[in-house]
Amino acid sequence: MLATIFAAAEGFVRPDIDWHALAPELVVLATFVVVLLVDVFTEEHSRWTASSFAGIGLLGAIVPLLTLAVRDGDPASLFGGGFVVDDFSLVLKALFLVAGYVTVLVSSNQIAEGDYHEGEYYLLLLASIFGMMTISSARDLITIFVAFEMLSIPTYMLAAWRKRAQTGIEAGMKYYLIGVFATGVMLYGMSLIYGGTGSTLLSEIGAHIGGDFGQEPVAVVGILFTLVGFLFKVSAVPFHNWAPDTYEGAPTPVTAFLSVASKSAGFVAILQLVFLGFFGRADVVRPFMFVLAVATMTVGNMIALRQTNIVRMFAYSSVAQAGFILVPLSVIGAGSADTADQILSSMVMYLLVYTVVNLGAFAVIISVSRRTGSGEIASWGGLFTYAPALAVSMAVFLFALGGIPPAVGWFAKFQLFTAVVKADTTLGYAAGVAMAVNSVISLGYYLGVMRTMFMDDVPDGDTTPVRVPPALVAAVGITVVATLVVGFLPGLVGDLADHATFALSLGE
Amino acid sequence: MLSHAWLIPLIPAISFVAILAVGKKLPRGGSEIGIASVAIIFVMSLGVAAGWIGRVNNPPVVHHDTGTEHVVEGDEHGEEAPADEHGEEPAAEDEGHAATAFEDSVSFAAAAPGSASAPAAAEGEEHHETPPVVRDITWFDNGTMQVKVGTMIDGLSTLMLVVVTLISLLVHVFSTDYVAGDRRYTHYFAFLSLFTASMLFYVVSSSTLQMIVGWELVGLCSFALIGHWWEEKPNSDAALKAFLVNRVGDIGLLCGMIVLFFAAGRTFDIIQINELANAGEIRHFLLLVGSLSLMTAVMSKSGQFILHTWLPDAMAGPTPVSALIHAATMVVAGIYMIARLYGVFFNGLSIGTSNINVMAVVGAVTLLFGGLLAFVQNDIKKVLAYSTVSQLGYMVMALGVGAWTAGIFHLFTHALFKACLFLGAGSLAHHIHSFDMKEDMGGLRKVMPKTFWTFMLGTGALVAVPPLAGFWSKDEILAGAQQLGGDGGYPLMLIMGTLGAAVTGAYMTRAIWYVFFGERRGASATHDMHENGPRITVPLMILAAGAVLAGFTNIPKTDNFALSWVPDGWTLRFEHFIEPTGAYFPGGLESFAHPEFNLVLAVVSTAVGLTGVLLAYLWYWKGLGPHGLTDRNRFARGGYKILENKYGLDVLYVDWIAGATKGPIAKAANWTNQNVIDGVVNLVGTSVRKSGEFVYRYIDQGVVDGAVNASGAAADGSGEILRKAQTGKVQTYGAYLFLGAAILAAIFVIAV
Amino acid sequence: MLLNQFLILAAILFCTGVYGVISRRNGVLVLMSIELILNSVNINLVAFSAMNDSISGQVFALFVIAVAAAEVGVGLAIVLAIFRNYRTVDIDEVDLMKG
Amino acid sequence: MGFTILAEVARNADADVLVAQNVAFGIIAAIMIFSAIRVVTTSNVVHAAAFLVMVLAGAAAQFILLGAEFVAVTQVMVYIGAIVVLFLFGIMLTRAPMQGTEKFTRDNWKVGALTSVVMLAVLVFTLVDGFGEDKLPADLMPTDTRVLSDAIFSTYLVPFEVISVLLLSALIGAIVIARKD
Repeated sequence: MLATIFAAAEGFVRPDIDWHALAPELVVLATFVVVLLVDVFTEEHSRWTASSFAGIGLLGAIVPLLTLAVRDGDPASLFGGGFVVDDFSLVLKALFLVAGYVTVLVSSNQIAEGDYHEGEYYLLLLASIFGMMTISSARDLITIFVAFEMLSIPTYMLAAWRKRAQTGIEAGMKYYLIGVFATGVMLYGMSLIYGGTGSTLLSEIGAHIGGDFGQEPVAVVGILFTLVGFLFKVSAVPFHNWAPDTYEGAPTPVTAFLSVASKSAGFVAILQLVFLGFFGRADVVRPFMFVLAVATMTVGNMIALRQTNIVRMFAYSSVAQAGFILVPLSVIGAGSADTADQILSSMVMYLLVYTVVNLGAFAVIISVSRRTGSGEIASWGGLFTYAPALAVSMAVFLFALGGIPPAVGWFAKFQLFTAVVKADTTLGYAAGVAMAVNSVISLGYYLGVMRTMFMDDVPDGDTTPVRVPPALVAAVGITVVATLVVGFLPGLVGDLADHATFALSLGE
Repeated sequence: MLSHAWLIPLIPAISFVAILAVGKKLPRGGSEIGIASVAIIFVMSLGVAAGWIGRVNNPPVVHHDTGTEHVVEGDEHGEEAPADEHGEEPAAEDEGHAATAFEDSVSFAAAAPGSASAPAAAEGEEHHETPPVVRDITWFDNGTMQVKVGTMIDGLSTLMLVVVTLISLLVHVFSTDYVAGDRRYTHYFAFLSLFTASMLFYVVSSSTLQMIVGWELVGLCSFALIGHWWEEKPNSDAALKAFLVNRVGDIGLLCGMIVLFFAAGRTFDIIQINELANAGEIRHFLLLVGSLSLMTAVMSKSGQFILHTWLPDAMAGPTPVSALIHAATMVVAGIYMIARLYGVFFNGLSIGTSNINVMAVVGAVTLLFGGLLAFVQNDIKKVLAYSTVSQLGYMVMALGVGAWTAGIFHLFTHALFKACLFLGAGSLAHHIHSFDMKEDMGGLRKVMPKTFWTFMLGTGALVAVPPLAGFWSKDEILAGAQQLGGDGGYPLMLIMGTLGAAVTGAYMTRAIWYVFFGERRGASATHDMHENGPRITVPLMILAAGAVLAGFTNIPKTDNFALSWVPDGWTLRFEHFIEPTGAYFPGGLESFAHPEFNLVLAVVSTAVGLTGVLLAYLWYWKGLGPHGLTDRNRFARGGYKILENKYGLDVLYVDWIAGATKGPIAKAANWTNQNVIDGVVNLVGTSVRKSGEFVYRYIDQGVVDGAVNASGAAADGSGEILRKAQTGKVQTYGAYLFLGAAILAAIFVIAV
Repeated sequence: MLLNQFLILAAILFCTGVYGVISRRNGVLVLMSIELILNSVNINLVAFSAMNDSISGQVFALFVIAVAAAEVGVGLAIVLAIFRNYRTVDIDEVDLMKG
Repeated sequence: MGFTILAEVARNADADVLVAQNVAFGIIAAIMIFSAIRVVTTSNVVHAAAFLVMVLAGAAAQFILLGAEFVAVTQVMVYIGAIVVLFLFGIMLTRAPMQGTEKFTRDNWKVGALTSVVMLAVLVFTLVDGFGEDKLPADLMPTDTRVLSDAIFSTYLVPFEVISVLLLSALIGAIVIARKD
């Protein structure tokens, strides 16, 4: 019926749709609908099925992803170039799906046992993941903006999911308000960019930014304001303040999700904008990112040293980690063309690694807090004596975050270093030094946690073993194995990250 | 065996897992697995050594650019016959065959330098080119670079394999008695295994990236072992301190390795990096930056002044672990890295042509300061720890002046006698659980004779009493400082090294006095002291034997009458087998400069060392304080050359002015003798103590620790200020956001 | 008409909104200030659309309006929940978590 | 409606009309700015909502001046028809005092003022610098709504579909958050 309407519409060109390329998103969307129906048509006591459906759906979406990965031919470019399915987007979609799946795993017990709305929880989670998948293919300001809202708005509500607790709703409120403020700034910037270039397509914007328009101050304001919206998402200083408060107040599985998936989505958008849109003014982006990266690492680490609550400490740690990821952008556009490739692949690599490791750490935190019921680091004392597996897993994650071999983090950091050194610029070396100093500082608090786990006494002397539900065991197991295996064989992920290049060539 | 060296780190790694998995269920708590695995790899290391010796004696044919075949000459005078069939030339083909079966590559990095220069016959020793056996597989390949991991066996790594496995084996055996009944007995052995595995993984590295990983693993394991008794806060503090100080050096390591990576055209291959550095194909500036960065890493890992502070604190760990750390593993990792990447350091720091350079200075300062510090410690383990610092200083200095073989030779001898001393200290403290020499020891020589004698031999070797091991290696280092480098050698290093010998003698004598002589005090008086069982004493005896004999592996080859009777086949065996040949080592086929034996120097340095012993002997055995002036006068008369000179002056004074005013001047001379010279002697004695204490209290504990603490506090403080900015009010956050965006935009609009 | 007259009007609205979101205590008033910001963006977009003779700006503005509706819905729900928990809509007093 | 006629008149004449357009713009802009400032300063919540309506309506009028009629209509329907009503519900449900008794401005409003002044300075400087004397096309015709819909249903199909999911999930989530249970 629609077809006849379309046919009747004069001058309307029916878009050519490559259904295969859209399949991963469609699978997630179908899962969304299924979970919605399950939520509507089941009784309260069988709402848990929602989590199973969500998990299966997320894993199922990997199938079309794989078929797309092995598909021959050029990357699919749909809707006039606004939606591109290239290797970059495939790698990141896989990342989001896996992160989403692990989030479902760590959520299932927490959400089922707490006084939460269960079905809607997974619904919003799926909606957010849907947004993330869309944003990794989006090559158009409007699509980026809408996908960005798609992934953000559900997380605002998820952050407020502990709505009966004052801190719970406070977390949601802060996240929401800062998010909307940042959206405002971002939109203003986007409007300036659109105004100057007359297009919302990143490829065309890239061409204009590289041309005359790019040299005007208004373009600089446009670029910076646009990036602010995403820098808020990755919690870069000075747009980071929401993170600790929200992380502390939100349900811990949501915190895990925010600290990895949501943050990665922010980075994905930044990468796309910077590489495809704003590459022509790399000379502006470089110092800007340098300032932010150094400030973010330093501030995050400094405050993290002072934290006594583990979730809050991890919040600042993830602020600092965001700073690390930003570091290579401080040499963007410098050096040769393969420097740009190196920057891109090192950042993607770090995102992959960081996502797995941080999710694992949060899975442990959730497992432990089921027992201790407290977020204070002191309550972790002597964890090793009664939950050795959890303590050792946590140690692995902490090592990975601190960049100590053989856990995978060292390799990721090494890649970042290589990227900045390769560019051979003063700013790059300065950023490298700042990064090195900061990675030492960060050990201060990572090792502090280790010391508590291994060396302190059990606070209440209660050393009955921790009972960890199977879903959490799976989450910890998957992440810890990934952390170690990739740590020993970094080539596994290195390849993936190397292939994660944009279909569009850089700097056009 | 040479190309199967990868098994050597693997076995203890497996043992680590096995002990963790099943150790608790075994009758001996997993220690049997550890000992068995280390014994196996020790035997395997001997096999590697035999193979290597065979390979040096019958080097594989190397084709040079000119196409001429290098004539293979068997060295008939080999100390040990090539026992292992794998090591010989045909084995190369075997290995190649095995390698293809594994689908990886075996390359004998056939160093073929452009020059087909004939081996220079310096010192009469021919240097055949014996390429190292490299076997590696691609670890990962990320498009722009290919990183390999594998084993590289040459003399240096062979030596390290033997030393590490030997010490580790003895430490394992020793530990079964020493930590018996410990509640983390199984964990302890598991980590010993892992520690050994990491160190072995590190020493067989074929790429710098692998070295980084091994280096970090070693640090990690030492962290776990130093903090073995973490229940006591100082122990866990010490572990953390060790770890954090080492991380400072790790930045240097990372920076240095990355610089080298790019400087050498994107490669991690050790041989390639060295070859390029030697061939002058890397800009000198880059080499300098690289070697300075790596030097930071060495300073932290090998406890060089000013990053040595963690090392004495690391005594908090169980004593066998200290022995392992100090003799064979952790701290020599830095020395090993210098030796391994010697092409970089040698060219980067211009070692061959300068009279002073960073590495030599760091080493020299460390050896003197370390020794002074050892002088004021009351804890026997801390004496030994500072002694290690000082001895590592010797090694770094040796490498810094270009005496590669001497440095590594000292590493080898030091490993034996220092392990002996540490285990001896463990043996002493096994019953009383105290290491305080002043409070809890004394007069132990009668009750623990085996410990006493082995300790004495270890001390003798450390103090460089001829002909014990330390004498030979220290003498070679000093000869290196005298003769190598640019014109005039390294005079400053020579002086400081010689002074260091005196200090060494003094502090060890003092330690011996407190521990073995005098009255039994404190815990040792109240305890029923008796000699320990064979699991403790036998390792001690083996190590003591090593401390006596190890020096003979590198008897200098000289025409000097003192040693000219030694047959050629017995001299310089160590240098012959251990020192690398080929383009990846400075000098390449051309002979690398070696110092010659210098009898005067040997005698003088030994005399200086023994003077230290004597001074301390007189100081402690004969006592001070209440004795009258004449006593001290005799003390002065007995020992000091400087005093004799004074007397000479005295005589001169008297003779010159004899005829004129005999009386008053003679009285004055006498007064001078009584007061000034005694004063000088006193001053020397006390000022050594004072400066030691000063350095310890103010520089070591004050400045360095203070700086560490202050930077920590500064970080904390700024953290606190930044934390205040987190007001909890969302609109304040909003203000930061908008203001941040506006100000950044303003700055960039104006500036860009 | 000059392009800039619209743009500067939008800039003034934007900055007024910024002042509002930072300075107002009442949650609902903060949400209203956010609407000012979003509206200024819309004016920009439509003005540029006219200037560049391209349709994308208007499409963009429509999407912004739709998203704004969703955001206000969520925002009001959160303000309502705040009111339930704290018995006030003064978001300045919602500062349990800090530091 | 009045604005539409005004704009129509403005378009049909030449030079004089340009003046008329500018006059219209000036009047509307003045009203908008005044209302916007009242929105952020008034101490009566309902008045604030009313002033917000003025701003939103003014924006719609500007859209018409710019020839974007469909956007203007949407603006009126969505903003004034839905969002402002939501605000009024919000005001009632939170039982916010209508005026006076409560402080409506934070103590550190000066920070806000500073921020907005700095921001305004930056923006105005760059806008004047960037778009200086650029004139809008004199013959601005109302945009054909069909062109708009064609664009949405072809080029911007993905965001359109995404936003439908977005509205649905925002709806569901908002209900969960706001529900009293």
